[in-house]
Amino acid sequence: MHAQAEQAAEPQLDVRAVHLWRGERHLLRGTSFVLERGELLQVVGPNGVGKTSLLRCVAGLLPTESGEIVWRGRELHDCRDEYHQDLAYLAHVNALKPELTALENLQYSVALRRPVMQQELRATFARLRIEQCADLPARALSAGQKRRVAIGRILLTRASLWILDEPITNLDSAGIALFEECMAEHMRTGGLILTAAHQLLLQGRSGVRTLELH
Amino acid sequence: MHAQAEQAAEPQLDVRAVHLWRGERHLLRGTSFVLERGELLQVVGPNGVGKTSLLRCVAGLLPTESGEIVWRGRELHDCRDEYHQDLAYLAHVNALKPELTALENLQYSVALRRPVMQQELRATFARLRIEQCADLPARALSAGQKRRVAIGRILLTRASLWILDEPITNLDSAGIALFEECMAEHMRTGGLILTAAHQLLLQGRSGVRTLELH
Amino acid sequence: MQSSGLGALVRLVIVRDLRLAVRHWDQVIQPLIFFAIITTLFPLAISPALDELRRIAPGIVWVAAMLASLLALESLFRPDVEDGTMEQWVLSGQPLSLLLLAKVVTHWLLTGLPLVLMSPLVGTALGMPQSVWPTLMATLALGTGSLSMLGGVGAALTVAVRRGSVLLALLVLPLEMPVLIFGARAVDLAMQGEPVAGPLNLLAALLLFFASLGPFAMAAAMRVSVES
Amino acid sequence: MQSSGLGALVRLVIVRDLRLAVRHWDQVIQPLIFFAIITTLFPLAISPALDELRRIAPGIVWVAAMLASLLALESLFRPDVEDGTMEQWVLSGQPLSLLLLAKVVTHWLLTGLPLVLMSPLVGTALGMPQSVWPTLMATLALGTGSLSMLGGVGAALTVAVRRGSVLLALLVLPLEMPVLIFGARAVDLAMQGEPVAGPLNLLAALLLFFASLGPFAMAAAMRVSVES
Amino acid sequence: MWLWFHKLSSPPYAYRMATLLRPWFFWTALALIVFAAYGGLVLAPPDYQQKDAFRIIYVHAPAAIMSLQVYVVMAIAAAVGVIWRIKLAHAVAAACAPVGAAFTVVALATGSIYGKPMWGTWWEWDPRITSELIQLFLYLGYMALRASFDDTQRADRASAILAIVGVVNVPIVKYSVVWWNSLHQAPTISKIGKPSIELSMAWPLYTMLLGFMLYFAAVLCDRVRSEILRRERNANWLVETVKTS
Ligand code: HEM
Ligand SMILES: Nc1ncnc2c1ncn2[C@@H]1O[C@H](COP(=O)(O)OP(=O)(O)OP(=O)(O)O)[C@@H](O)[C@H]1O
Ligand SMILES: Nc1ncnc2c1ncn2[C@@H]1O[C@H](COP(=O)(O)OP(=O)(O)OP(=O)(O)O)[C@@H](O)[C@H]1O
Ligand SMILES: [Mg+2]
Ligand SMILES: [Mg+2]
Repeated sequence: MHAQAEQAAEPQLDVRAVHLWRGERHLLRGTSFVLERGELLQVVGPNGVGKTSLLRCVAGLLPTESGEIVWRGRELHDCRDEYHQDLAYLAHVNALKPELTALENLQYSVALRRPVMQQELRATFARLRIEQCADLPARALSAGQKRRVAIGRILLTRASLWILDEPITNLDSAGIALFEECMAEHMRTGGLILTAAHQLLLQGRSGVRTLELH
Repeated sequence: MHAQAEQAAEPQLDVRAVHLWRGERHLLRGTSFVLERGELLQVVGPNGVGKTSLLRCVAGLLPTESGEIVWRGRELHDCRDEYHQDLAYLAHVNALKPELTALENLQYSVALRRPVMQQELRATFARLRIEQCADLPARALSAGQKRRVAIGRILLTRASLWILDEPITNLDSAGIALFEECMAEHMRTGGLILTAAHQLLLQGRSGVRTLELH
Repeated sequence: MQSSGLGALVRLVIVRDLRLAVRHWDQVIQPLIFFAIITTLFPLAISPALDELRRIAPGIVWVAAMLASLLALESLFRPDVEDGTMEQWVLSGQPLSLLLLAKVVTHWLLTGLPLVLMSPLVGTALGMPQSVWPTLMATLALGTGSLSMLGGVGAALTVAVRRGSVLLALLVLPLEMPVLIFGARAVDLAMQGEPVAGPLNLLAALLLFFASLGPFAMAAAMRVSVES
Repeated sequence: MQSSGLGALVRLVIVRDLRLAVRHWDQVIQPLIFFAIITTLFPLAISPALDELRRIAPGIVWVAAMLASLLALESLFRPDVEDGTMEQWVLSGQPLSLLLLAKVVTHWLLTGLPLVLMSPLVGTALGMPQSVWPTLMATLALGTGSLSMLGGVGAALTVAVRRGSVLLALLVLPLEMPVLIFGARAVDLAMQGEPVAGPLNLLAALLLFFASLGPFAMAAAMRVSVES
Repeated sequence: MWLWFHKLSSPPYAYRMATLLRPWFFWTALALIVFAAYGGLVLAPPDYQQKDAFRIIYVHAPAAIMSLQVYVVMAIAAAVGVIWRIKLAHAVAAACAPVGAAFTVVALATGSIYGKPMWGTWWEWDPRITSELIQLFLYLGYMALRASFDDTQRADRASAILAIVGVVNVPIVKYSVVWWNSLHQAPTISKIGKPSIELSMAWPLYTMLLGFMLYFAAVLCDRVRSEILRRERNANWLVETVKTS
């Protein structure tokens, strides 16, 4: 009972005073934030300020100098596997195999986490308006189409925390609108989103905040 | 005399009825345009419509099915080397060697075309606001910093025709403004620019046109 | 995840990699041809006389097997790391050691197994008597397994390093020496009609050892390679 | 561009590639160690008796040289093509054949030349008499040049192809056989105290032939590989 | 001459020619092969040294000679394709490879069978035999390279370069018996000047060779036809789309 009450009180993701050095540069100087269900936090700042680095730290891909990253009350490296099962990460690169078709790419990366059916995959392709690319090798796709396939992976993963590094790169305006809709839906169903962005998304919506790095 | 008059009359770059197939898709169906000194043509269209493909055709990196690409009155494959000496091409990828420093990267790619001095390189870094990155290995740069180095290559090449594929990817807003300024200057000095874009640049300025692909 | 789930996971990775490999018919026979070419090099470079060749045949087959395995190692993890797939695997919340083990098993299926199956043919061309076939195939089956395992650890360590291929060879080849020695020894003994149980048992022990420690070493090395 | 300009261009590419290579000191000695390891494998796999080794020594040295060259080929053009540098070269308006030739020369400086310099050591370890050194070094110098050239053509052809490394070996090794045959033959003759001018001349002729046609074949192949 | 060359290189014309000639080639080849087989297996006198085992030469030698000649045809077609940018020449080159590989396999297999009674082994690392094996690797490499591009145009140009470079192996196979003292038979039928073989033994050989050549031509016609069909499907569509739009 008590534990439950406490859990309800504490934030889902709590990043506390993270410090990070890259080479000679002190990149993150005590960055802290919390993220609650249904929230979107957009990390903004000029090129090279450390957005990607921060996202990689939070995803557990980069060890921090000091500071704590707490997921549902537990330190990150105490619960790495559970945390990662609840996490979907979109990097600057799309993680597609050029030789596999777009459909196979999606299938294999999702099936790594949960069983998935062909129809569900095709439905996602249709939702992202790339039905006609499903059976092309990823090598043949255009930059924007590749990005959409990568976004498809995020949607299908069914993770509650999305960490997205400049997700709308290479997308056209229809693609951006589509993706905003996906994000909004994820937030509505209690998901958390952390993105790095040069172009603010879903501005003015409740639960959308920005974190400025200097 | 006559020849000169003719040359003045005919456009610098003349693309006539280019057709291109990719796999089973008829991508470009008779695309034509001309480009004059001091002009910027932005190719727009949804993801996967064939912008990158068109740019690669014009750069001579993709053989077309039919159609002509004429540079200063001569067919492209009759004057490939001269044409390429007058061309600077920025692709979706940045063409940086991760192990070389940013400065070395720039130095080698520019020196391939003309002798270049350290000061000139450093001045370009300063202009692009990445002085502090000059001596870092390219691997350590952030996505936007890498893009700036690639743009530096375009600036230093001193080519009259720029072909840029989504040049502002990963740039922050200051970077975009800076780059617009560079483009404007290039146009002022009689340069030609052909870009693919999802976000229109230098809108409303004279000499700026868009070409919509379907 | 229960054990059936883990089995499914391994199967998934193996199927994926096999599909990547057999996308074109030609890619399946390539290791075979490569093995055949390497064994062709020696008679050309050394001497075409069969009874001279016969004496060095076990060595040739084994060195060829090692090099064929080594050459294919370079592309074991590198494409996955460079295109970001490995990062996704690290973040998948599934046991990384298992995923990597599955990849190594596929590597063996694609490079080791064909060698084993083709070795009698190559052996005959080098003048080995038919009586040696079982030993030859058994040593190669056990040995290439160890080579794939060890190679996997080396590949995971060097994948983040530029010009890793040479470094990989440097790291892996010395470690593979015992396998080579016992393997060639067993074939040699068999050709002289002597019992081969000794070196064969040693090979099996090596395989067991590498297969039990390898996956964890690989996973640890890969985490380091991906962090940057 | 005048000839002095072209010379500067070649120098530029060579300096760039050398700098890339020696960014870490350890990478320069890697081909050497690799060569040494391969030649060590044979005594281990075959038989440590020196007079038996001596007879097959020329073949071993030559096969090792071929494989060392092959292993390094994989990374000759691939990084440049994948990160888009090669595209920029194709678009530079400079003669592509010359740029690629410069790259191959660097490849030779980094993999061929060290082998040549180290071959007496390896030869001695395998029991070759000192009198063979000049022939050994001369054949290796001429032969590794041909290997680098031919390898360059193969690498340019396969660089855009997935799993190119195995295909590369498939394409290049058969074509390299004549080099191997003449090289090993010359060393063999020298060990028997016979004149070696014949195979040496043939090696030189092969080198000339490949060096004169190779750059154009490479440039044509590279244009195909970059177009996509 | 040039006009004819140009005409032949146009796909529709080539397609019609191939369709027309194919049956002629095929049936003549079949007749010649049957005739030569009869002559070789029944009519020719047994060799005083090799007894009846020598009769396999009527398959072996023509197949071996074809394995080299097909490669030369392939390399020339590839060179024509590269120099004059003729797609049809590339189609011819592509069609040659599997046929040539088949001839090579036949030569190797019959040679091995031949070798067992003659030399007492199936396989010997003799220069000619080894270089013929390399020839097979070259064919396989050519086909593998083609198969690894999914764009026909790129496959054409890349494989053409390989075909041209690989032609160096042909003289090596051809003259390996002369350059190295070899186990293998020195040239007898293809020797320039006076053939050192009896006429009664020779004529079935020549007939068989001619039959193989015509068979090759027939297969070539067949493969070129389907290559043209595969390659030109876009062109037809192109015409249609231009019409409708
Ligand atoms: C696998 C083993 C063998 C291979 C790969 C092989 C290969 C060849 C090749 C490539 C040729 C054509 C040379 C040319 O175009 O001039 C040839 C011709 C010939 N082979 Fe073989 N051969 C093999 C075994 C044998 C054996 C065992 C014999 C008989 C002892 C034999 C007898 C001949 C003869 C008589 C010719 C015709 C030579 C001439 O008149 O030009 N071959 N073989
Ligand atoms: N070894 C190093 N030495 C010094 N600085 C380094 C080193 N490695 C990385 N950096 C710096 O760390 C920063 C990394 O930034 P990061 O990639 O997180 O930026 P970002 O905010 O994502 O930028 P962008 O908007 O361009 O994607 C860069 O400024 C880079 O120059
Ligand atoms: N082999 C193929 N078969 C079918 N379609 C193909 C093939 N190769 C490429 N394509 C298609 O060609 C198009 C290539 O488009 P291109 O990269 O030029 O698009 P783009 O306009 O630059 O798009 P983006 O805005 O996403 O960068 C894609 O729609 C792709 O699906
Ligand atoms: Mg970033
Ligand atoms: Mg594009």
